[in-house]
Amino acid sequence: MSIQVKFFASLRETLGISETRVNSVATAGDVWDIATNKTERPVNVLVAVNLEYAQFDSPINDGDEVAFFPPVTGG
Amino acid sequence: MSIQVKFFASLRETLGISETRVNSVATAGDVWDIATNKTERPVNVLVAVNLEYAQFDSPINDGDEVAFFPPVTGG
Amino acid sequence: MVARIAELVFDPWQSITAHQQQSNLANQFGATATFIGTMRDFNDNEDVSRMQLEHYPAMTQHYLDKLESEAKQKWGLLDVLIVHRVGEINPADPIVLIACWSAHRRASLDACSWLIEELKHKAPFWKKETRQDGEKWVDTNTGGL
Amino acid sequence: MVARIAELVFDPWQSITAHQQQSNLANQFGATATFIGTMRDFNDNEDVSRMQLEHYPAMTQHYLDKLESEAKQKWGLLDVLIVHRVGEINPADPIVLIACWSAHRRASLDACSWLIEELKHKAPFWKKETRQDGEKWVDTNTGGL
Repeated sequence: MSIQVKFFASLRETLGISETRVNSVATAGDVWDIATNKTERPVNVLVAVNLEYAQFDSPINDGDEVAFFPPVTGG
Repeated sequence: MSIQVKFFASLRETLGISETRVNSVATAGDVWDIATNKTERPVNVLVAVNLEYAQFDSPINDGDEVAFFPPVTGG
Repeated sequence: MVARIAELVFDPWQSITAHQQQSNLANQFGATATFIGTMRDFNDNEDVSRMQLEHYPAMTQHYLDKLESEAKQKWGLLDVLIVHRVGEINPADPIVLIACWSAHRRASLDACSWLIEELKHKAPFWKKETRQDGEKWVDTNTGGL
Repeated sequence: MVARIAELVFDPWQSITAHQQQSNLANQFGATATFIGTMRDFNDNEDVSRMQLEHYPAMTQHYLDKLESEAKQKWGLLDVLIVHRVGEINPADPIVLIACWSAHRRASLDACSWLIEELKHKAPFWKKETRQDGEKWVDTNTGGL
């Protein structure tokens, strides 16, 4: 098992990554660091773990889906 | 000229009057007294003069239209 | 801006569609809020089989027009539509339709909410329900429910 | 209770009509409140000729379902419908539809207002506008406007 990572919207375009996988890590912040090769995190980036909003220090388990995206602008 | 008087809904039914006319009077309360032959006024009766809510002591002029009705229940 | 008394049953969604097509406001409005009041077949735990809706025609039209103008000005609405039934009404029939169009969402939502409260408290309509034990005038509108 | 992502343009009034016909709630609901968000051809005083709406499909569906359940429980709604567009959107196209059915008016009105705010702040959708000077991601939703 590994961790599924997704990026959306302007973040997906800026980083040039839509989806990737990383191996076991401790937190959502670690996922960001590995998946983006330690790109500095824009201040307004949001993170979701398994489809729920989470924090960058939220613990991550194998098999989790972690997504990073800018503030939402739907509706 | 005289004053046009209208009654609506339960008040129209109770009094048995839909429309009538009265001659010159001073106030909306006077219109009630003459048009209803001094029937006691139910506490919740509303009055409108020329299509606007008014008071029982509102002055009445010749040619006015005065209406009496119970609390409204539309919508 | 239209305020209309309907003597016969109307379809609220068709009325809105038709009004919107005539209004020439496409591309301008970003928000539409609507409220539809519909007749239920019970009230105060009693079955209601039918309803008569009486009104004071000249004052009704005057008040609906006035409420529309006030709402339009207060919230900067682009358009407003009000339709209100009178006459004999059956369960599931729409009684009142309010629709507000605005540039942004809060204006249409707040105006729509304000309009239905004002209409319920000021427009001269009266409901008489037909229940099992006979006909009964509705005493008063529920406060803000 | 339905929350649906629409890949293609939809008619909000037809969607509501169709949903209401299937729902078997006639005679029970006394109130329907709806909100429709529509694309305008300008934003921040700039002409906008087109919009791309991206989303995070699994999370979007999860959030819309969750918001519907919360609203239904909190206000005792009889039914809720949410439709949200994704993909390429043109001026005058509907973006979002929220409809709430309840016994009495305040429940549907308050739930509808709450749902559009929650959706705007939580559901993972992102707008990219095509303007004269190119494409631009919308930074942030207007706070409660």
